[in-house]
Amino acid sequence: MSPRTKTKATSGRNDDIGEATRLGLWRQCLEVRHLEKRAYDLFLQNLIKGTSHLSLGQEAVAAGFGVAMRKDDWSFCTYRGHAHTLVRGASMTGVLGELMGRECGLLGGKGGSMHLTSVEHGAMGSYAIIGAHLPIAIGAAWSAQYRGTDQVAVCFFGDGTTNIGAFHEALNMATVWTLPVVFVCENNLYMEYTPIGEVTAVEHPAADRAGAYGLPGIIVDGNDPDAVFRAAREALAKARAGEGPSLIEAKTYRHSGHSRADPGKYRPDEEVKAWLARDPIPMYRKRLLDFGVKEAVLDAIDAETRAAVDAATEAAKASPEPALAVIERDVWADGGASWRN
Amino acid sequence: MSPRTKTKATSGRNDDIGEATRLGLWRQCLEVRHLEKRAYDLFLQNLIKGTSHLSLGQEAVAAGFGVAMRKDDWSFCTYRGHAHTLVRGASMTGVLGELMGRECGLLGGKGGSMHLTSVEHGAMGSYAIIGAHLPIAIGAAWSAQYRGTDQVAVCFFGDGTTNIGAFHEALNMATVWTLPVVFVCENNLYMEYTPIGEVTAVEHPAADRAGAYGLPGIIVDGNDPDAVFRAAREALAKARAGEGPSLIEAKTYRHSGHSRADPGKYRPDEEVKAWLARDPIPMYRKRLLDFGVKEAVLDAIDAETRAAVDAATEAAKASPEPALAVIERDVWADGGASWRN
Amino acid sequence: MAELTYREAVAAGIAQEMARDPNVVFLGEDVAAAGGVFKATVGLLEQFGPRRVRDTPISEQAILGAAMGAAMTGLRPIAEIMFSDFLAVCWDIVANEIAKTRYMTAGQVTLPLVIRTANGGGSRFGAQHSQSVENWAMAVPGLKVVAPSNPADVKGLLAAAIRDDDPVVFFEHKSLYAVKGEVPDGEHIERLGTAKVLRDGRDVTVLALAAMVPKALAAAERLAAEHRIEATVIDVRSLVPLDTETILREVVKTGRVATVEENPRLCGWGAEIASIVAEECFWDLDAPIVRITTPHVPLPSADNLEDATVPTVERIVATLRQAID
Amino acid sequence: MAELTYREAVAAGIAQEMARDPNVVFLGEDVAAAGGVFKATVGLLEQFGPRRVRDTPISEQAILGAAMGAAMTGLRPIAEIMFSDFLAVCWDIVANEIAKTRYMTAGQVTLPLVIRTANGGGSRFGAQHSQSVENWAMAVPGLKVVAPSNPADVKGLLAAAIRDDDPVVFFEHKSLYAVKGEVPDGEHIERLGTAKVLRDGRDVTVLALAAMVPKALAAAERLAAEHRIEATVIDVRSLVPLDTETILREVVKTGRVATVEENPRLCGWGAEIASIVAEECFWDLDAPIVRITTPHVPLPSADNLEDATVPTVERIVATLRQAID
Ligand SMILES: Cc1ncc(C[n+]2csc(CCOP(=O)(O)OP(=O)(O)O)c2C)c(N)n1
Ligand SMILES: Cc1ncc(C[n+]2csc(CCOP(=O)(O)OP(=O)(O)O)c2C)c(N)n1
Ligand SMILES: [Mg+2]
Ligand SMILES: [Mg+2]
Repeated sequence: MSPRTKTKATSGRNDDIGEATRLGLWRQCLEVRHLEKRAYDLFLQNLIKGTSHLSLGQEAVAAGFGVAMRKDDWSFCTYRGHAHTLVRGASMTGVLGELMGRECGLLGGKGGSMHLTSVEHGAMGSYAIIGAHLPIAIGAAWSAQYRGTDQVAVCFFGDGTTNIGAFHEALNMATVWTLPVVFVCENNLYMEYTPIGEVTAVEHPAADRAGAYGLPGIIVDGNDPDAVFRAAREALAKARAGEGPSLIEAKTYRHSGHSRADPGKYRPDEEVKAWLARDPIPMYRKRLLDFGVKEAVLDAIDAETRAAVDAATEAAKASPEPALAVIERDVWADGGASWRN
Repeated sequence: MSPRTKTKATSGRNDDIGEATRLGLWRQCLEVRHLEKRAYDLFLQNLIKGTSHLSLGQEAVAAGFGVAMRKDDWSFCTYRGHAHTLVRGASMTGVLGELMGRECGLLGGKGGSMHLTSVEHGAMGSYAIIGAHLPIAIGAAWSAQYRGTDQVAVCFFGDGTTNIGAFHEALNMATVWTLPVVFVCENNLYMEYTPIGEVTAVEHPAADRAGAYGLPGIIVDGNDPDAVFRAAREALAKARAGEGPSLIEAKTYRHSGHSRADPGKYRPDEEVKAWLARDPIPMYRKRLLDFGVKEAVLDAIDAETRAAVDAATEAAKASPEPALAVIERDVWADGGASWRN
Repeated sequence: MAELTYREAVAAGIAQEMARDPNVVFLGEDVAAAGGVFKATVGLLEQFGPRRVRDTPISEQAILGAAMGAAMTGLRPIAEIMFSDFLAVCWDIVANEIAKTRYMTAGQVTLPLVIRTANGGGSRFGAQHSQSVENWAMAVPGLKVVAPSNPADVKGLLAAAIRDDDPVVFFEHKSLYAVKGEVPDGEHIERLGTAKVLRDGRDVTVLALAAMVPKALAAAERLAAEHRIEATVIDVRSLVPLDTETILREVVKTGRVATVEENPRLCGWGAEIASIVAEECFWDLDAPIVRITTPHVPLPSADNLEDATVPTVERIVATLRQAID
Repeated sequence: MAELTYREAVAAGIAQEMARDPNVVFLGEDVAAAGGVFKATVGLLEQFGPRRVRDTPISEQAILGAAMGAAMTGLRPIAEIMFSDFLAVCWDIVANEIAKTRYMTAGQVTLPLVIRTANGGGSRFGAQHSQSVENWAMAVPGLKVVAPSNPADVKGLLAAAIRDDDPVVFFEHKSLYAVKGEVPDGEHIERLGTAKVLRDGRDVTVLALAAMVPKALAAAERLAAEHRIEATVIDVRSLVPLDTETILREVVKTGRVATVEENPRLCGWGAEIASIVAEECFWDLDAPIVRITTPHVPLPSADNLEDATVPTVERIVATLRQAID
């Protein structure tokens, strides 16, 4: 099985992607970058409790899909899902508020960092138990197929997730039912602290398994927004055309530890250094400059996204704690929680 | 992924298999055949209640492994496990008695047809929930590896089982830990009533997935005891040599329905006819005759196994129902069932 | 009124709702072409076609995941898990995903879906195909739990479950599939969360579920005929929501209560009801609360063993006589 | 006596048994090189090497399957399931295989294994990483169920679980990992199936488990100091086997009983105990049985919400005051 690598050379400002789309990618990368950094700061200030799993370093994957997806497509992601939720258009205040356990949070403080959801933006949930959302995503795809819309479900997960049973069941059924779903494995080389290579029978945990589901093995450079965007565009088109699922492995790296408290010390220094040198944000900035985009344009977007994060931070801080009454709300569709009459 | 087919032509009476071993294969095929037919008769006589899943037509798989395995190897099988339990040496009376719910049953009437186990013969259990015993088999293999014995665990399952999560988890971990385990998929083309091809993303449900676990795809003719024996011998040797797991897909067909009440009407007549023409027992008989084995020798073994089944039937019929006292026995290792003091 | 078997009532309930609402879809292993291994869904494929009635691989997580994903995007799926024992292979989807998602998302997600499954013993299938696990589902906040005892309730409660906007785990009892009963003609729908008083007595209130209901009724007849003990018998029908109103009212009337449970003893549904009664009707009770359950063991397979393990009419009679003496 | 944290006591208990018995092996996700995500197994890899202390893929079914297969062939595995919520992804192996195999095989198979898992709330992790599911395990015949409340019990009960020839699900409480306590020097082993009376009172018997034990004790102190109510507090420690001898003896002494449960209400362990008390101590009770539980909802994540959902000292005090008035 030789996975085919999808990083076609980019040609220039007005190629198949074009400047406007690239600025969108740039903006989404920055939104994620700045928001995640802020989340980390707020955690250090003890304003974010619980856990949180940042996408620093992995921004290009969320952005590439975020820009390629249609508004009415659906996304499903993991506990490491701030990025994927944001790129669908969810409010920064809602995201930060939820991390801080405030009333303004996307989930009113009931879900927390690992469960960000914004149904109105098609962000159909962040799932904290490894693997579960892959079968759930195929259900959304089935629903689109059944109703004859051409919506697509996109499902993001990590390299470690490829070793759990639900991965296998979902991939098989997606092919058998020719479902419009795109599975995106963000291979950041590690589970929590264990290198994926130590616990996986194949080199490319997703791509080398694609054949087991009748799919081509696709690997993209997950640090290159253009590469991800192109792969996303192709897979989405395939799904929309009724040609079934895709499985894409995006190679990337997280800059910080697995979760809030983890300094990531288990990773060799040279490895970290090599990947920091491939930080998607300066790399993409350089490409855009090379293509002739004005520095001022890039910096303005940078400034705007920083300001947006600042404003969201203030709004979230100003939001009160949730009212205790919500504890017994919304177990059921009638809004309540009673299990007896 | 092109699975390699392992059905080397057999050369003759004294080739790498030899007559003595072949007579062993012949005997095991007949033991299974006659016992399974008897089980069916007893079911029609209402002496076997519950369900039962026969291996009629699939005898060669159990026999090929039964002869190739060492006494101290371990086998794990499914609800369709009478054959696999018998070939390890478990008593026919114990098997029939268990099917009939008698005290003489292998499990004293507590397990039933779907759970035949004979630990003293290395028959480590029949598992009735799809997939579970694949991870369990890797545990036995791990134990052999840990203790430095060269025992091997062999795990039998059906084509339908390749689509459940536990399959994936077990195969991956077996390779990662280089465990001495042989996975044997008996592809009889059907789940219960649904053709495997309708619900599987690849043509060969096991072999086409082997690559996803770093293993070669192996397909054997599951109706040819010699072919199965050779594949078994090779995989067992590999495992014993510390070279890790194998996944073998044996193509075969069940002559009867899925379970007791199923007439198997969902299968096309021509398909059934074609496979009945490849019935492993007359085919193997012909091969042995062609090799110059005397008919009388083959018939004597046939008569002996029939007589053994008759004797076991009588013994099981004569055995009483289990005493009710066993209901509250053997939940715990102390022999009891109490959950309080 | 037509006479239907319990299994025919399953198909009738599904058909009624599929005919009514094009968003109702049905999936499971061997449910379409084969009509289900218990033949409870025969005819649905023919009536509604392969787009709405779908066979799946042996992939219970994918089945329930698909149901959940479809429910959250506008469909009303019914998923079959062939035996309730197999809920264990997809318990994460049931207990962690389906049950919790509405709450975690503060109501953003609605999950109108039904998980149908064959529950209970009596078929000599052994410990992995005979469990009564209604208490597993009851223990998980976010699931509604229903277990009908007769064909009319199968149809009416299944229809109600399909129309309900919350996830419902619908336990059909294997040993009842062949039982016949009158089912109202035309559209039939019951109300979830309602128990039913089947027999009125002054001496003791007996609470039963699913296959224990006919046994409790038979025991009540015997107690009346042979021991002049008059039992009220309640078919609990729904564990979540629980009709405590009916239950507590009847318990107070008799001052004595017994549960008849097929689930193994520890943390069975009867324990929960007993604790409610012991807290809320303490001063109305004239005698200890009695639980008649399968002992806390896996279910053995031999005829005589299985029959003696699950509560029998004899055991119910004997236990109640002793409790009332 | 050395002072250890609850998490250090985990490693100490495992180390004690691994040093003693070469058949004890340990596997789980991130348990070896990283010492566990809760740092409860730090040092074991260094002390016992990678042959005995093994990191696994994210494959919970494979982890517990491997433990079961190893146990049935002579090893004594300890398997970690990182969060108890994840038991749902391998519930088939737990509830259908590990729990039932000895019984189904009429004792041919012995399964000396321990499943360690981090249970309970208090960490703002949200509904999928905070559950108390000790009642799930209690409901399954064939599993022993232990949940220690302090470092000494962690070490002693874990050692006992490892030496026990039956499968034990060992619930460690996340919010207790940092708690310190005296642990006896040298070999320390407790007896499974024994509750412990931690405080003696005449007015009410309070039954608590794991993280609810310190809360029940704090509540008892407040009740004594502020309301002259004297509570007996029992650390139940083991749900299966259940030390009904100690529990019923103490309940009879006070005539009043309350459970403090972190599991959500329905079918919690307290329901089972309430039903036992209501059946066996009916005539000794002076007041209704009271259950203080997490309400029957998934656990919310925000600080104030989570704190108010799980039983608090205030709620225990208020409920007991009202019950005793
Ligand atoms: C079933 C299950 N097992 C274990 C965990 C604990 N866990 C959370 S994240 C994680 C690592 C996941 O690795 P990967 O899939 O590569 O995603 P990444 O965190 O690298 O994005 C683990 C083991 C879990 N949440 N669910
Ligand atoms: C988890 C689970 N799902 C469904 C079943 C019901 N079931 C029993 S046998 C069977 C078909 C299995 O097909 P296959 O693996 O091909 O084995 P075969 O019966 O053909 O030998 C099914 C679906 C089960 N026992 N366990
Ligand atoms: Mg990763
Ligand atoms: Mg098959």
